[in-house]
Amino acid sequence: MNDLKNLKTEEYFLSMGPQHPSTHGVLRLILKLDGEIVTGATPDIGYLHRGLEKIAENRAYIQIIPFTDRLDYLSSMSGNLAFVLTVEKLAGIAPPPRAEYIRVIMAELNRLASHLIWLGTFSLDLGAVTPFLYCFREREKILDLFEMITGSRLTYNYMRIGGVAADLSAQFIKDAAAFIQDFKFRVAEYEALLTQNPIFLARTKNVGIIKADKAIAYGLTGPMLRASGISRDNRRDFPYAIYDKLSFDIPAGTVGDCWDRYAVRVREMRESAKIVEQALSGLPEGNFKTKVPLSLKPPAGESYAPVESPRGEIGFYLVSNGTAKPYRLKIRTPSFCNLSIISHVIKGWKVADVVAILGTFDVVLGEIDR
Amino acid sequence: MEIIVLSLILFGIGLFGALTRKNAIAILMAIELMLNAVNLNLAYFSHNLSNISGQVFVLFIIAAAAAEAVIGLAIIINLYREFHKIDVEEITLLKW
Amino acid sequence: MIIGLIILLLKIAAVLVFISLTVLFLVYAERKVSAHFQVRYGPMRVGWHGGLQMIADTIKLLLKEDITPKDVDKLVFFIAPILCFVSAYLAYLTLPFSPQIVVKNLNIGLLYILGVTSLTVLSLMMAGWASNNKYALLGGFRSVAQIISYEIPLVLSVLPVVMMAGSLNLITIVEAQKSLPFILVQPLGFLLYLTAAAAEANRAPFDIPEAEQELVAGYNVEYSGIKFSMFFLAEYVNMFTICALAAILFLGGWQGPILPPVIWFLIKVYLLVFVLMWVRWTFPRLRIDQLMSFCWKILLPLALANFLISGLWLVLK
Amino acid sequence: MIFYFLAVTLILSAILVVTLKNIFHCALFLIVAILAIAGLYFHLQAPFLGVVQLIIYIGAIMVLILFAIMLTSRISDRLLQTASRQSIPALLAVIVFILLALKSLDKTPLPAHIGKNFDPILDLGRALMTAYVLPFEVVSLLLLVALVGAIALARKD
Repeated sequence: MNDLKNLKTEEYFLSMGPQHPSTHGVLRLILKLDGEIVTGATPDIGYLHRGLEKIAENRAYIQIIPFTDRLDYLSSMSGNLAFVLTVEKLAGIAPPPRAEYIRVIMAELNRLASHLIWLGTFSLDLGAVTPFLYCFREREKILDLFEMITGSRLTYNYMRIGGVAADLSAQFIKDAAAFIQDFKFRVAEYEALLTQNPIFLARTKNVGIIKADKAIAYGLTGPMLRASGISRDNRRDFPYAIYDKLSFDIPAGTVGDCWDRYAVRVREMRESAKIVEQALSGLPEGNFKTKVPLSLKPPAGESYAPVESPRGEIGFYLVSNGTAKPYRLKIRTPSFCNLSIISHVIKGWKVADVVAILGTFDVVLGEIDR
Repeated sequence: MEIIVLSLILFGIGLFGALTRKNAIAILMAIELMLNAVNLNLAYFSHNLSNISGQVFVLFIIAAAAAEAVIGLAIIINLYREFHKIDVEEITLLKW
Repeated sequence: MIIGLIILLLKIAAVLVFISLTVLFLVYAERKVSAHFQVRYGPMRVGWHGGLQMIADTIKLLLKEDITPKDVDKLVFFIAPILCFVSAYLAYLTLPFSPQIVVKNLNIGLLYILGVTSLTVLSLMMAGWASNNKYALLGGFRSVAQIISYEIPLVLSVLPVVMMAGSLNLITIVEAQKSLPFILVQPLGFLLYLTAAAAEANRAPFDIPEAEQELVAGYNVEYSGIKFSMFFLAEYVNMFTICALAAILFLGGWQGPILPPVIWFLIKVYLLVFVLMWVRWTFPRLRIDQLMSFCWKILLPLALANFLISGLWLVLK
Repeated sequence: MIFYFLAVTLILSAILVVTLKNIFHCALFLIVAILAIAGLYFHLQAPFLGVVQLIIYIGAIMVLILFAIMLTSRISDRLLQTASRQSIPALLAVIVFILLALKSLDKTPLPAHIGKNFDPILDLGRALMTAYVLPFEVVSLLLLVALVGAIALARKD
C-alpha cells in the first residue's frame, strides 16, 4: 500500500478574478488546484493602479484629501482623517475640540458602514443572501446621515486640515442618536442569523487559521491581527483625536480562524456604536475649523500619524521640503499588508474556503492598488 | 426472433470495439455493450417463455456490471495517475 | 387507437402548458418570497405587484443573443440544456394531480420518476465538460458527486412508504393514506426525503454545483439566452417535482375535505415549495466535503435506521 | 414500428460508440444505446428492467464512466487512436462469429411465444425472495466488496 503514496494527480491552475463575484474588486488569485484542494495561490494585483503617491507630489496639501477618499472607498473618513492628522502634525496645527469630536463621530459611523458592508458581503460569500440586505438597510441610514452633512454618500472629502468641512446640524445629532439606539438591536438580529448557525459554524470555525506569530510576521493589523489574539489598536495604543477620553473595549479573538475574524468585527460594531453614543453626548460647542492658510507650507521635515481604519492601520508618511507641495508621500494601507498572508493561509483549503477566507480579510482593492 | 438478431449484432459491435480500442475506458464501454446484448437476450426469452428467471438474471448482470465498472474505473484512474496514459498497449507491466 | 393517441398527446400538451405556467409562477413566488424575507418589495413595476414581470423576463431571455463560445464542444454544448429540460419534464408523464388528472398511470410510477430525474446529472456533467471552462468543469464534478451521493438516502427514505402502501403506483400510494397521511407514521422519513431531494434538485443550501460566489455559476457559466433559460426552467420544474412527490408520498396527495382534489394537491405542494424557499433564503451554503460527509455520515445511517425500523414494525405488526 | 425505431437507434449509436474518435462523444452515444435498450425492455413488457436500466446504467455506471473520462483526459484533445492493424482482422472475426451464430440460430427451434402474461414487478419480487434468494444475497455481497475495493484502490493515502 505504501507505493500508492507516490501516485500523482493532475494539478491545474484556476484564475480566480479579476472578474469574479467574490474577490471584492479586481483582485486576481492564481490558484493551483489538486481537484478542489488549493495547493498554492498567488495574488495578482495592480488592476486598479492610479499612481496616487506620485500624483500627490504635484498637488497642494489640501488637494490631496479627495485622493484619500479613493483609497479605501468604503471608509473614506479614515483615509481623510489619517491624512489631515499627518499634515497637522507636520505643520503643527491643532484643530478645535468640536472638530475632534466630529471627526471621531464620523470615523466611527464610517467604521460601522464599512463593517456592515463586510458582514453583508461575507455572508453572501458563504451563500447566505438575506443578511446582506439587512446590513445594507442599516448602511443606507448611515449614508443618509453622511449625505446630510457632507453632501455625498461614498467619497466624502470631509476632513480639512485644521478641522472639518461643515458643522453637524441639530437634525444630524438627533438622527444619529436615534440610529445608534436602533442599531444595537440590529446587531443582535445579524447575530441571530449567523453566529450560532450550524452551517455558518461549519464553514468558519477552524477554517483559515492565522497563528499570532505569523500574523505579526506578516505585519497584519486591525481585526485580522486582533482575531489572532493580539490586542493592538491604534485608537488605544497611540490615541489620536479624542479616543483617550472615551471608554471602549478592544475585542480580540483566540484562535485566529474565520469565525474569530467575524466575531471580532461584529463586536467592534457594538463598540463603535458605544463610541458614537459617547461622542455625541459629549459634543462641545465651538468652532469646527481653525484658520489655516490656503497655501499651506509646512516646514521641512517628515511625519507619520497612523489611524485605525476598519481594516487596520492606515498611515501616510509625508516628507515636506518647505514648499506648498509634499516632497514625497508614502501610503501604508492595511489591505495591502493583510492580503500578503493569503498565499500562506489558503494552502490546503478548498475552493469554497478560499472565498470564505478572502471574505474575512475584508480587502478593498482601491487601497491595495493605490 | 428479430431481437435475438439485434442482440447478436450488438454483441458483435461490442466485440469489435473491445478488440480494436486501445483506450481502457473505451474497452470498458465496449464490454458494457456486450453485457447489454446479453441482457437483451435474457429479457427477450423471459418475455417469450413467460418465465421470470430471465429478468432476475438481467438484474444480477446489471449489478455485476456496476461492480465491474466501479473496480475497472478505479484501476484505470490509478493507472492514469501512475503513467499519465491509459492506452492498454503501452501499459504492459504487471507490477509497478 | 388513433383517438387514444390523440388524447394522450393532448394530455401531454396540457401538462406542458401547466408546467410552464407553474414555473413562471414559481419564479415569481421565489422573487416575492425572497424579497419579503429581505425587507424589500421585489418586482413591483410590471403589472399589479409585478405580476407580469416573469412574462417580461421570459421574453427578454428568449430574445437574448445565444452565444456559443469558441472552443466548446458544440454538439454536447447544444444537447446538454435540452436534455436537462426534457429529463425534468419527463417526470410529469406519470405524476398524478388527482385520480383522474394523470397522463399515464404507470405501475412503477415512483421508480420511473426517480429514474428520469437521475438523468439531470448527465446534462449537468455534459454542460460542465462541453463549456471548456474550469469553473464549469468544477461545477460538473461537484454536481455528479452530490447527486449520486444523495440519491441513496433519497431512495432509502422513500422505501418505507412503498412498503407500507405495498405498491410503486403513485395513485395506490395516495389511496393507502386515506385514514392518515404517512407523514404521521414516517416523520423522519419525510424530513430525510425533503433534505435529500433538495440536494438532488441543487436547492440552497445544497446548491454547490452552481455556487455563485465560488464557481460564478458553475456548470451553466458559459450559457446564455434560451439555453440558459432551459437550465433555469428545469431547476424550477425539478423543485415542483420533488414537492409534488413529497405531497404524494407523505402528505396524502390530493386527499382532503370539502375542496376539490386538485386544489388540495396544489395547496400541499405550494406549502412545501414555500418551505424550500424559506430554507434557501435563510441558510448559508455548505462546503462540498461537508455536504458529502453530511450525506454519508448523517443522512445515510438515519435513512437506513428508519428503513430497518419501519420494516421490523411492518413484519411484527 | 417502435421496435424498429429503437433497433436502428441502438445499432447506429453502438457503431458510433466503437468508432468515434472523441471518447466523451463515445460515452454519450453509449448512453443513447442504453436508453434504446431501456425502451426495448418496456417493449418486452419488462418495465421494471427498463427503469432499473435507467437508474443503474445511466444514473450510476455511465456517470462513473464520464467521470473517469473527465479525470483522465483533457477537453477536446487526445483523440482516441484505433489500432488500424487490428481492425480488419477484428472485423473479419466478428463477421465470422455473427455468421456462425446466425447459422446455429437457424438450426435451433425457438419456442413460440406463450401468451400468458404475468405481473412483472410482483413476480420479480417473489422470485428474488424465494428461488433466487441466495444469489440475491451473493450479489449484494459482491456489490459491497466492489465498494470497499474501489475505495481502497482509489484512495490516495
